[in-house]
Amino acid sequence: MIGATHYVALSLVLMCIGLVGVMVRRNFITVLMSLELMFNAVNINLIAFSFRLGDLAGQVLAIFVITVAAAEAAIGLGLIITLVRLKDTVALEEADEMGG
Amino acid sequence: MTLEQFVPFLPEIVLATAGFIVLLLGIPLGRGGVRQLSIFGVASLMVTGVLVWLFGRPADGPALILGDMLVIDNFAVFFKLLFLAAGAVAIFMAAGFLERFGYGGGEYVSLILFATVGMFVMASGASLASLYVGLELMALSVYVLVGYFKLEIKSNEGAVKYFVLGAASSAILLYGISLVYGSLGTLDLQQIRDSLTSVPTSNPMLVLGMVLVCFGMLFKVAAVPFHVWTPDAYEGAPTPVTAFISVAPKAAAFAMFMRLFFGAFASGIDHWRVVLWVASAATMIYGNVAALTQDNVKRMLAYSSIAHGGYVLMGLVAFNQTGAWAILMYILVYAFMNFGAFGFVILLESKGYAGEVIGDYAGLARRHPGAALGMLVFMLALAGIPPTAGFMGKLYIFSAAIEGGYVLLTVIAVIMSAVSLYYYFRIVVQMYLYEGDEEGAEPAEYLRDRWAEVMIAICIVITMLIGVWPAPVVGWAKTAASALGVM
Amino acid sequence: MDFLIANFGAILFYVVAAITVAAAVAVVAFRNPIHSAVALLLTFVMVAVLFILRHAEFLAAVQVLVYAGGILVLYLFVIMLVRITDLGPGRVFLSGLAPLAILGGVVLGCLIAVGILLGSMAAGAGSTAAMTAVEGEALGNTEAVGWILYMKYLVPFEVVSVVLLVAMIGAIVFGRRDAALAGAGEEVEP
Amino acid sequence: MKLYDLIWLIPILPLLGAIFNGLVSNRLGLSKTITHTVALLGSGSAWLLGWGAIVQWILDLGIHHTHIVSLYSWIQGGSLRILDGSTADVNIAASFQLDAVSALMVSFVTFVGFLIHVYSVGYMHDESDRAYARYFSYLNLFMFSMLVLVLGSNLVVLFVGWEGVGLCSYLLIGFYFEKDWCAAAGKKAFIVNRIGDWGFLLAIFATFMVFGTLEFSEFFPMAAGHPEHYATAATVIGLLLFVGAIGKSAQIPLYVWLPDAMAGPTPVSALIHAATMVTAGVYMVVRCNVIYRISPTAMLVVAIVGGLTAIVAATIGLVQNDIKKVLAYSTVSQLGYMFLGAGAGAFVAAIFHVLTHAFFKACLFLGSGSVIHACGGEQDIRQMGGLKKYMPTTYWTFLVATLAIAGIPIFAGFFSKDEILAKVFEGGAADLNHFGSAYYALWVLAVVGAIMTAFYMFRLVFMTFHGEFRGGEEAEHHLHESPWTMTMPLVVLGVLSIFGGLVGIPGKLFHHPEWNLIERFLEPILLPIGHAAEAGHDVSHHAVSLGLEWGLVFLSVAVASFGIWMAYRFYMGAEAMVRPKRLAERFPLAYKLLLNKYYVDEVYDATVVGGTVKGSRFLWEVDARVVDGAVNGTALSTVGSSFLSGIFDLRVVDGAVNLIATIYDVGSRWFRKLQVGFAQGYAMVMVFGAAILLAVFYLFKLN
Amino acid sequence: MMDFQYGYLLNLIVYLPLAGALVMMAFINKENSTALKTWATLVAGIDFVISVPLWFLYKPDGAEFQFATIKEWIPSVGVQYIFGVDGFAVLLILLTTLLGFIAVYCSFTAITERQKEYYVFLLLLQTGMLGVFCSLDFILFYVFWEVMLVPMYFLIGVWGGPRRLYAAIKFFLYTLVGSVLMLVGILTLYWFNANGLAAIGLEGLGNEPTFSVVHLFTIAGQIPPEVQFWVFLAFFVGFAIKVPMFPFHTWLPDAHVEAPTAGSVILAAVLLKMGTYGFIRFSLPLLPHATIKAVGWVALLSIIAIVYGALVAMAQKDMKKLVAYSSVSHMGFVMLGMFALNDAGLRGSILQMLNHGVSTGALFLLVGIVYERRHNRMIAEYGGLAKVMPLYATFFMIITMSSIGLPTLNGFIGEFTILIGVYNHSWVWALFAASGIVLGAAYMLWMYQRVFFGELSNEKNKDLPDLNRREQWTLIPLVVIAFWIGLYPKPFFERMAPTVDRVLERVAVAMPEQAPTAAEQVAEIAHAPAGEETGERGE
Repeated sequence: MIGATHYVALSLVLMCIGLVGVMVRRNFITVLMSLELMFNAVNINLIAFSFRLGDLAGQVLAIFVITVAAAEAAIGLGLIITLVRLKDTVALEEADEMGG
Repeated sequence: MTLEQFVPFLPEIVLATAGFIVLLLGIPLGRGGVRQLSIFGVASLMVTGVLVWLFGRPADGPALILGDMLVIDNFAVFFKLLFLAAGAVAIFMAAGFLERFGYGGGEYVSLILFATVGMFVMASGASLASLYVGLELMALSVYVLVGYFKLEIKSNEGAVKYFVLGAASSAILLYGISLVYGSLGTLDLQQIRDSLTSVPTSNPMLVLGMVLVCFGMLFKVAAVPFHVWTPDAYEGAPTPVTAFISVAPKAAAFAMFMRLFFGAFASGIDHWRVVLWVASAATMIYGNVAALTQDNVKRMLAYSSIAHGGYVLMGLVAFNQTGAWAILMYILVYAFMNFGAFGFVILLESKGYAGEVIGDYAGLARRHPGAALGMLVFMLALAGIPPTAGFMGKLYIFSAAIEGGYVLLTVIAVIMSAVSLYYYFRIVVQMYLYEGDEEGAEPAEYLRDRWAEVMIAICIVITMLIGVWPAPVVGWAKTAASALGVM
Repeated sequence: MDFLIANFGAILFYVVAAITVAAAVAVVAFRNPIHSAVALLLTFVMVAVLFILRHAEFLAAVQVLVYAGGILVLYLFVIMLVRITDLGPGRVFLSGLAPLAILGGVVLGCLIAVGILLGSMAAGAGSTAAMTAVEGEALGNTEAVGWILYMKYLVPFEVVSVVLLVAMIGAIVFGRRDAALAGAGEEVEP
Repeated sequence: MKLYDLIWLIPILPLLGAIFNGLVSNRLGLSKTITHTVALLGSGSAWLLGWGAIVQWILDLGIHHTHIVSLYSWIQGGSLRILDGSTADVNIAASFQLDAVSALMVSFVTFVGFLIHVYSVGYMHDESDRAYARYFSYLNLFMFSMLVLVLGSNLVVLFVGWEGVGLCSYLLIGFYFEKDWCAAAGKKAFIVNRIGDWGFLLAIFATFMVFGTLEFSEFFPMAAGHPEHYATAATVIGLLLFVGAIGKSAQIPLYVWLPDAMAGPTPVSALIHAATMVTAGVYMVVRCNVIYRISPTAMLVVAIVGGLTAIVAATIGLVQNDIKKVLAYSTVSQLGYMFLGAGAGAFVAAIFHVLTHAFFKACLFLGSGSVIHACGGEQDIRQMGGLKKYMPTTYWTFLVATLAIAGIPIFAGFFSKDEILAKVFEGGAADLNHFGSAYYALWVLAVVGAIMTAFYMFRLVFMTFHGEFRGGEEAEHHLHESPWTMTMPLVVLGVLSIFGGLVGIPGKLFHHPEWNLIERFLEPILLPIGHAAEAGHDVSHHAVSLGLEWGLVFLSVAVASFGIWMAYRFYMGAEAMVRPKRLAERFPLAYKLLLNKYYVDEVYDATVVGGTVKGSRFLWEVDARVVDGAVNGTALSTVGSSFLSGIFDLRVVDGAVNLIATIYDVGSRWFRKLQVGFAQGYAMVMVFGAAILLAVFYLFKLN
Repeated sequence: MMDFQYGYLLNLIVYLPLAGALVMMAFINKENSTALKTWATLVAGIDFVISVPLWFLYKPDGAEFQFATIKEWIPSVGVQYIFGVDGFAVLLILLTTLLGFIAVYCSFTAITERQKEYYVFLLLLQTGMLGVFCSLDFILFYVFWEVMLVPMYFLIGVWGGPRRLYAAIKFFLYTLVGSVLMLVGILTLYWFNANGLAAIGLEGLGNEPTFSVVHLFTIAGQIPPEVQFWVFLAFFVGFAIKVPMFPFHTWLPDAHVEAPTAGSVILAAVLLKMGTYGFIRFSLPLLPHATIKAVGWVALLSIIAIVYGALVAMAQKDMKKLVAYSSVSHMGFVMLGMFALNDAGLRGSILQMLNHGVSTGALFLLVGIVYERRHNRMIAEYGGLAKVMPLYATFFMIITMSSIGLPTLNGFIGEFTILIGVYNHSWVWALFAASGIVLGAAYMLWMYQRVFFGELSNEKNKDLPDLNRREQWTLIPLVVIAFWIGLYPKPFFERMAPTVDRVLERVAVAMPEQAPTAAEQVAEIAHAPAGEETGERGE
């Protein structure tokens, strides 16, 4: 019988993939995609739980998450555009003016 | 759901609307009319303030409104007023700065207003859902604000870093929320609190959820090890924004932090206290020590604000009534002294990020004694030297920690606050002990700007006032904190 | 055969899950962002399927619409816009960091997993009961969600709308080319 | 109003003089006349008042009455729990007391002091006005201190004077401060004295701890009342006090400062370093005779130190060629005799010797002063000779004084010194405190010392006044007798050196003990100890038969004459100066040893002084490096991690003065390395940080 | 326990300099140096004048704390504004006001640039120091305690010598570290008196929380020894750094050497007393058990300080450094006398504080005078000064003598009283401590000899002008006091006696045999306006 546990495990895997993606990719766009993966992972969790608990709050929250994710995507892409304008690159780690 | 129910929600509505209007006004005005927009923005903030005062305050005890999404209590009021003040200061301080750098004011002001709305929700959210969206609203606005000087590489870079890390961390936060939801079946803080008293908090998944939420919050308050975004975001952001985000979002984050951990997750304290203890100690040490060798004032203040976050966390670790109101007190004090300090950075900063290096302050006492004196006051306050407000803030935090019995933590804290004096005084040394005419020194010119100066003056007055006569503020903080009903 | 029927749900789940994970990995692994985008699309869809498996049809719809329909298109547009798709051979990953990063991710994952597994073990018994209880009726249907969304979660909903507004502003701020500003910008360009 | 109620005024009068000369004439540079008038007024009035007071005291109250004048309560140290468990108030009064011994001291201190003031008028006349004023203010100040010392009615007031005279001697030795060695000598004197004072202070504390009071009139009776009860305490106190005395009265091992002290003007040497200050130690021991008498050990120590000093100083004196150095060592040696006497229980004799010594030694110094004056500052007797015909007065007075010190009968020195020798011998004979043999040994030493005394004193006389002048032509022209202001005191003192001794005729030799005025006069200060201890007293009477006593007398006369004869053989007539050379050649080592004063100074410099200075330098290094470093080192804990980064060593090697800053600096930079500068890096920091936090969390949660 | 008569007096004394400074900031043009000097002198002078009445109005047989003021300050946390002084504090206040005045007066010609700031800081410093001696509420005390640091920092940092930056920050950091730890101690006491410390399971007394020292005195007896130990440690670091005691003294030489004359004077004369004041006012009465436990160690450190300080002083080539190290030695005496924990010892140590203030203050003035003429402090640079500057030499001699404890001068009374007390406690200590007197004479006289005696070798010194009238007047008061204390210390002893007795009573709590009686005494002392809302619950 497939329980919440399976879903949670899956979402955890997705989460980690997303996290690793954020860390290893140089291309800002792909990094953004990885972020989306992480949000999806969360959503899987929420849905699984809401189903298990027979409670809709989870789903509602998931909707918010999706929306927010969309908004973040928009801003992120905007940032990419400026980055490209200023430095003519989409390589995230080349934004390293500051540090230390 | 009747219309009357929305009355307490009025402030948020007004603010959002005002933000929208400013945005629209801003489009035709383009780069001009910053001042007018600022006045409009601040006016709307004031109106909101009045509304908060009229409808925001609970008639009798905390009240849940609008489907238990928001709670109306003194705690929220305290923070809301703080946010409003912060917003106003940020807008007024920015006006001259934006003009100097040739950026339009419309988006800026509206973003500040929207961010304020988000923080309102964070401060008064009664459900994980509302808290989360509030958080995101605030965060997104701030991302944009940080990147607002889109032609400055640093600005953009700061925004990028802040954004990427912020998004990741909010995912973590959400993950935590989902776990909590999964194990308790509700998003409403009140219910969470109640069920936590019944459900054994030993449930690892639940506790893990709390811890992940805690991580998310720690990111927002820039606590080690989630502080990494801070220095770059602060340094990169336009200075008024830096001032704003170093104060308001941080305060909002702490407000949410307290809502969650003094309110909903209170009975889980024994599980996550250790995390906070470590984070707090690490933050204080890291922030202060790393700040010692910073030559860029904005960056130094960034580290210093990390460190201050650490002090505030002590209040959470202590987890007692004193801690609760001490945090409020500290945040309030910190808001004004930090704003003041950044105010001078703003006044000294001209295009090309001149005026950010410590050397730029050389001999300020000679050329502008008033300014130097003001800066001195803020440096002392940040270092926690009486009779400034900074000391009063620290006093209560430390007091709370001692009451909690966390002597070691307190000792770390006091030692570190002594250390912090060193880097704050590096600026003082430049201002007073150097003449500014040594070879190789080209001190930045001090660009007069009435509005900013008035704001700074207000900050000075408040900083000194609280330092000398803190009783009333302490009173408010206590009433506000009591709304949380910690033990 | 009977086995298949008996455990259809399970099998389906495993298959879908496998595809999801594979797609996700592909997103991270593909060199060309466009390919990654396609893989991402696959992931979204699969997640939507999982939603359906958990009786969240409405959400599944939203997922497909917003993500696949909205966000992904946005991505593709940007990719085209910036025209810098391929960072060139060997410059896909932060080669230096990659192993460390994976290690970190895995470690963190495991740490979290520990918690969750322990947790679900602890709460396992009760949950199955709850699930079976809600098994029957049509849960997660659009109207139910809509109802609760507008009755209870109105405030967050409103706020989210503002969030979108802010996103829009962000897009404006970052996207707008401003000749004058550019002029102003040149001065600061080193 | 009786004069003896005004004894507090006796010190004050010179003080006024000092203040006037110091503040007014020195600042304004008033003429010498005014200066020395004031000075003489100061000391003279003190003299008159002193004698008047004493006379009235004797007449009205009698010598058995100790008259105490308490001015005001000075130090209120609160109450302390003392040894016997009771609590006593530390309440020290500024009070003065007039009794036999202080009367005696006052009488001759004021008198000799006055004479020397007079003398100085002549001696110092070619100093500049200011220097002149300074000199006299110092001199008056000294009178003040000395009188406080002798009049003080408790240990603390005594200590005030004690330190005061130390200060004045410091100032006066360093009077010619332009000369480095004078200044150095002054400093040396003060510091060596301070070492003594260290003992004195501890003695005071011990006394209070034991008796709960510091007033002589209170704790002497207590001690005398229960000798056996206080015996141990008395030993401690007595020895500590004696440490003070050693310093002040230049006894072994602290005598080194006195010869150097001759750097000061000669009158000063006469007054301070011969007549008065250096005898303060003796005075103190006599004053505290009760303490010593109930503590045999202390007494023996006093005797031994005294005896050794007497002989050692005498030997050194044999070969010195600086006229004042010779006198200095003879002073040391004479002081040794005094202590020897005191140590043998002859307190009266000791004081008696102080008195006579004051006369003849002052006379000698003043004489030498007038010689030096005549020879234009020349002090080497090898450059003198035959001065007899140029300065007869000086010569005769000098000769008289020499005879006195040599111990020729009817001269003052004879009586006192003989008294001491006799008492020491009796001490041996009576097996005093069962240390008989020790006292015999000391007696032998003393006798040998007497020979030497006679020898080197006459050596001095012969080489200075007889034979041919060896100072060269043009020096010879300047030779002249000194002005009356200088000769007058000489004469007076000379006379006193002859007849001064008559106050202490050893009457018992003629079955007339009452003839010995001084013994009768001082008798009251020798409180009877308990009841058994009369023994100590009786001994001196019956232990030695009369015949033997006479024998001793003759012996000492013989001894003295022998010494004189030797000196004559060596330094007069045909073979003058030849024999000594021959002797020196025969015993080169011994000669060098003596000539260099046993190298004691060198040894001290090498060990004590050098040691201290080196030690302090070393400590300073330590302070600069280690202590500072250690304190700063605590910062290590803050950033111990930073040891890993090589920067750290580099910094330390740099030897940055401010280690703490360095360490924080390093730590700071190390921390900043976390701030790698690009987003993914930050993400990793966060992830790992989170992992660590989680791990910590689990660790704490699982237990 | 408190007497509110003339309460306004203290406030006046404390805040007058502050007001003066503000006025100066606001109204006096920074170019107009005469006006600045006159005003500063005026303010400081008046402050001294109005502080003199304390000397006469203080009633030795009266309440423990007189001229008291009590106002609510931060009621919700039990922070009160409590002013009040006992004889001990009165003496220190007079010392402060006098030396404050002298400090202003002595800098007329020494300070030539940025005079306005300079005098402002001097006056602020004045307020800070006076406040410390007046405050009877821990927070109030702490506020003043730290306020003091800032002006001092600037005095050293702006007008100091070549290494001033380093010296200033070192001074500030050292003292700050000490005081923040002290704050921890204070808070521990505070919570012990109230709810207790949760996590370490320390039960509190459940009293109304208060920082009022007068109240905390009443509960001193009930603090468990182990708590006392830690609190004592915290206090100790704070105060010992200020004193400074042996291992913590390294900031002193730097600060002294770099500071301008007035700075050194204030530093030596008053700031160092803060530490010892703290010990006597807080550590001893509040933490009797810990105190008695600590006696041995403190005594050891003090003796080391005495000998060590003297020896290091001997090695110095720089006059100011020498004097600085001599302070270390002298303060060692003060600490030793204090921890003899008996009447004489405490009285002596209090008196010695004043003496050290007077003598060392004067010494720094004197060094500053030649420094101002030659801009050089190296002993080697001088020699034979007595010839060109006889008056200067005279003053220097008098002060030297006072600092090496010559009878009839103040130093002797202090050292004598201390040592008799110390001897009473342990003769071994006295043995070592007394050696400090010998060494003291050694290094002071050696310096004196090298500076004033010998050939007038250095050309530059040939025509140094002697003291001018102003310089004389800065020194004369101190000399007069030196003689006054030396000849007639009675009034001083009278005024400090009550303090000493009370301190000893409170320490006696920890001595088993007297415990009950002493406790009762403390209790009945405690009935005071300050204690009223809390005092009763104290027992």
